[in-house]
Amino acid sequence: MIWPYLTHLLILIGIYVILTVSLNLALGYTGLLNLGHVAFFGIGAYTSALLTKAGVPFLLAFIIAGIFASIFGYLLVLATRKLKGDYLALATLGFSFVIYSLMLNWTGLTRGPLGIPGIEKPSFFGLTISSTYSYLIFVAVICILSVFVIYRIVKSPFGRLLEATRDDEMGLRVLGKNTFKLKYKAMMISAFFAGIAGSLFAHYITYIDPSYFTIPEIILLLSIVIVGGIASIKGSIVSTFVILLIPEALRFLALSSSILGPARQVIYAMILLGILLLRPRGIFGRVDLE
Amino acid sequence: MRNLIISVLLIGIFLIVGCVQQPAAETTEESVEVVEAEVIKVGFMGPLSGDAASYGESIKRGVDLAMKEMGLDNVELVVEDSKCEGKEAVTAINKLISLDGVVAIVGEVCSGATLAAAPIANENNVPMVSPSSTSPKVSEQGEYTFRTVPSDALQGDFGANLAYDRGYRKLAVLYTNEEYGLGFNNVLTESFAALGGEVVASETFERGAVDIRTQLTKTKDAEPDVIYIISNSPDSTVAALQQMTELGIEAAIFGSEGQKSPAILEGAGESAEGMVVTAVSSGTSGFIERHQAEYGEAPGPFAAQGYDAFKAIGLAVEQGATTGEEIKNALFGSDFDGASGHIVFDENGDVSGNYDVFEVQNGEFVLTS
Amino acid sequence: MSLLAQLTVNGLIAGAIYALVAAGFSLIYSTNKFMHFAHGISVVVGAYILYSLFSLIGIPFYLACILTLIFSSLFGLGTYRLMYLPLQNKKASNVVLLIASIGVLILFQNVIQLIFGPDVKSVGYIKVARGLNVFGAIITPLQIVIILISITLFVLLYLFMKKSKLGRDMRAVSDNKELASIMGINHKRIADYSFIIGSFLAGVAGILIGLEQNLNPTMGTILIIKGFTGAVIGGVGFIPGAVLGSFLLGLAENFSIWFLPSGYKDAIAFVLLFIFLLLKPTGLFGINKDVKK
Amino acid sequence: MTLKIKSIHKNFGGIKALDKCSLEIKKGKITAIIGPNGSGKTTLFNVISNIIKKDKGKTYFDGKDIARLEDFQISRLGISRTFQEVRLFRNLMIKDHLEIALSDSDEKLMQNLFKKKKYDVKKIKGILNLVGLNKSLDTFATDLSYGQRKLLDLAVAIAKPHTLLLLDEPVAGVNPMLRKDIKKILRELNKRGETILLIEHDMNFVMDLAEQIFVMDYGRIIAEGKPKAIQNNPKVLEAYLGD
Repeated sequence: MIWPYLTHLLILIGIYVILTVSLNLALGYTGLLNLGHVAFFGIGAYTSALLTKAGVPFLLAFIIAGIFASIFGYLLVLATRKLKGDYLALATLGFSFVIYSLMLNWTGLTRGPLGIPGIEKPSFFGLTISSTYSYLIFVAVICILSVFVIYRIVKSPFGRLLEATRDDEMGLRVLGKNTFKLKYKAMMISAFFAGIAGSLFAHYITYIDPSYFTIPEIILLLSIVIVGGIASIKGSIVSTFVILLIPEALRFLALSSSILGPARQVIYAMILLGILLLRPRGIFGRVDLE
Repeated sequence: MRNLIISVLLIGIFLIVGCVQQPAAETTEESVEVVEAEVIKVGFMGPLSGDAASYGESIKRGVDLAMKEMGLDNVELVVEDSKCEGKEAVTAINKLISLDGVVAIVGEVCSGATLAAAPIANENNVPMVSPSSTSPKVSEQGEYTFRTVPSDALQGDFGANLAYDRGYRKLAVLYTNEEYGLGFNNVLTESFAALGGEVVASETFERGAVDIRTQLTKTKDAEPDVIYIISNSPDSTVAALQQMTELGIEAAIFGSEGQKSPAILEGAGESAEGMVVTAVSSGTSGFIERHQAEYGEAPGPFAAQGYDAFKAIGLAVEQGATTGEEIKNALFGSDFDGASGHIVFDENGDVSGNYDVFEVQNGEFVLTS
Repeated sequence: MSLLAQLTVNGLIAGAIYALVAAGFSLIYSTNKFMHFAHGISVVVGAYILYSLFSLIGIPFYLACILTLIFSSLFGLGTYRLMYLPLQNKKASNVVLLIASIGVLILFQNVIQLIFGPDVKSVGYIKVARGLNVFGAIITPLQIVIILISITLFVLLYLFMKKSKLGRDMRAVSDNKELASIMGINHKRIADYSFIIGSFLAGVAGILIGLEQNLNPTMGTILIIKGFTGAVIGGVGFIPGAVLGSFLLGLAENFSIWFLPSGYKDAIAFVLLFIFLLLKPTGLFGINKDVKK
Repeated sequence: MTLKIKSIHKNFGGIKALDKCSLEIKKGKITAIIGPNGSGKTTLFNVISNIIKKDKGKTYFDGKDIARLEDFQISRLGISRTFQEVRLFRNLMIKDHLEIALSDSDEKLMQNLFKKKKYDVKKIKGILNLVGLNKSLDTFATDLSYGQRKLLDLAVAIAKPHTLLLLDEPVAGVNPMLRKDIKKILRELNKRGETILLIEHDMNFVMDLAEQIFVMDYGRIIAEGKPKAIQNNPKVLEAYLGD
């Protein structure tokens, strides 16, 4: 009777693979140290939830969620155009907090801390994805498509220019390339996939509130990409499995319930630090940022 | 090329897992159920780490006491830490239902987490009895969602009447900016206004915030005669009470039952003196004595409700219910005197709201009415 | 009670607390060029050590304070030597060090919860009493002490960075590590000192915050986020700037939620951070180095 | 192709990096700018390619005012340049460097989405032979020696479609043997009609290579003319040997 639990985990992993691979496109391949990826995830989730609540058919809401997130992706790159490195990271972190506070306080639109319960299951072309197994297949298809598209982008001449932007932006500009356009395109693609991952998440969990899209989530996404190895799609996929399954494995550790909670967190932190010490560039990492 | 093969391979197992066991699962489910009939597993889901951990532990003590007293040898408790967060609660409930095969669950503690987990409880016909999720929204989550704590819709109204009857006309509210705080605040302010009182201020703060000075300055400026604190974060409540003393705010202080916790008394000291707390019954004197005997301290917040949540399930099991559905039906029929008062579930799985009023007198919660 | 005065005082109190955290963080960041998020937990460790020495064991207060400062300095040095140095030796990038520092934060936050439990603890050296009325605003003696200490911290840090040899060496290392080592400055030793002094400041913050507020294991995260926001606003290159940036942050937060709903309090800090980074990425006083393309 | 600069001013804080600088580059000639360190040579290059915004003055390329263009737009007009310290793409191979320099479009996402990375191997090999860098196309830039990195830097500048080549100290820190090769390469390029403007502070490297020399000191052009005239111009000696 392990399948439902495993299916649930695989659905979450599928959604997080889309999130981390798309984050890697911006962070690992283009060198944009983006701590605001979770804001696109949240924007996608809320857009999709609110649109379907307003009667918009699921597929339309799903695509709009991605597009809406990628518009914010463009705005973020436009606003932080002059920044790089740590300063860009700080600005994007500021951006994700601003989005979080809007979700929390704009009660008129998002019901604020009350969140949005009862988000319906996706239905398109007459079939409704109700059981968790069919949802798994739906997520798997979207996940494979997303990873394939990002993989193609990275292996294309356009992807080569992204890597050049990461390694030496000035050196590339002098070769006549508009690196600003390259950066916002990369960020828009990355944000688009985060947006549709948000929609998949909202319609699976059926209840979202702002607390899903704040600090712990930012840390989780960043750790997965760094542990997996920047600029390595395989690294992000494998590390999503590793980082999400460790806490699950810890559930089976026989701990007395009084120390259960903190003890698991201690073990999780130690494993994370251990991996970093063993592979500072990440499991499959071969690229260093600066 | 190698990378592509590996990544597609890794994701490919989704498909296999997705398709392969779909038909298979239907057939094996019944057979597994029969084998495990002897040991009945009951799940516990609540925050055991993070800033709401003190509630989780206090409820857990109530549940353990009930289990010990009922002495059901064929019931096993499976504990999961869901950190009062929606995503954790969904993962925990999935694990409890499908992996441990629990047939009933005590949890979750926080309203937000209960709302996230409720659809899965209903989908799998596993009744969920929450000892402390008081958000009015929980009543609409289907027939498998119960709670042994009255909805805020009732306590908000009760608190408003209590303040009004004691002659206060200018109310200020200070609440945590999340599900519990906002839900309670909406009901409280509505009822107080309906009674003819005036709501002069309604300030909010982030769970865990410890600098509430400016919110209190705004509140003091509005010159309320009573301030109602609604918070499920003990650290913030202690900070608010101390800063009220520092700012010399004279108004009377009321608190929702989240404030009835020994940790707050210990942290705030004299600043909590005179605070009136409307709380769900913290347990009959018998329960309090037995809790004192067992743990050497008075019951913490929602401990009595945790006790009753488990007891309701335990009684259903004693009457021979083994599957989730049978327990659910038995729960609708439960009618017993629990630690927090008489337990009868209405059609939404809610219990009627009987509240006690406590007042902090020289460092202790004293029952006043 | 004049409103304006009370708001200013609230802002100064909040700012002073952020400044205590920001000062140490900024010192470590500008010398080592990565964000030592675990600085937040050094503050909490300091506070809990004071609590155990003074409230549990009963050592006289001032002796307990001295021991706390020593312990928290060693804690910071230990984090550097056991975690960051090995990673730096393996050429780990700053992002990896950032994740490692978050890992240390999570690790010790939960170790403290294992040892002391999740409940609120209070040092209880100073009784909570009605504040004094200063120019129409209410402020407690301890809060005045905290503000004064933060201001002296600004002056000390300014003198330390400008006048002392160690301070100048630190500025040299932060400006160009290779160049500094050519000129005979052993940058590892300088990094050691930066962690010792930075964590000493965390100890000071731990003691004062421990007295002012109650302790709980999870308070480190909020403190470090506000502290580093203040440090960035003040300009991370100019360490004393962190103190001024934190005061500005405290004042902005308290004044803004006067007319905005109080739910936006944390948002204000980050909107400020965002605007500062766009308009003046080096902060108020920072040096314009390697920020632009 | 003509490059004309009229009375450029640029100060950093108090220092006058460029002070009323004017010069003109003639098509098909090798022109050199020499002068002691810190005389403003590199700043002049950065002003021409608009990496640094000038305070006052005009810059014209083919008669067009290029002051308001972005650096990549100026590059697209046909100005290819190198930097004082070699700038290469740390994690990319030699063939990637040259392929990026060769093609101008590549930024278009949609058409490129399903195209594999293609390499015009013939052209790349041609350029590599020209600069005498015979390393496998798949070597990473970081695995090259300093001299080889200088050659790759030169190759990339040549590969980029251009009508003017700006070289910032092409032989700085290079061993004498390689210096001769680079001189031969520059002569070969010039023979093919390329216009080269180079910065160098090594006097004799420049003397028998450049047809036109400008001498800079403290941000000002203090002398201009044929190599011979420059060699015995008192002001030049004074600037170099220090007064």
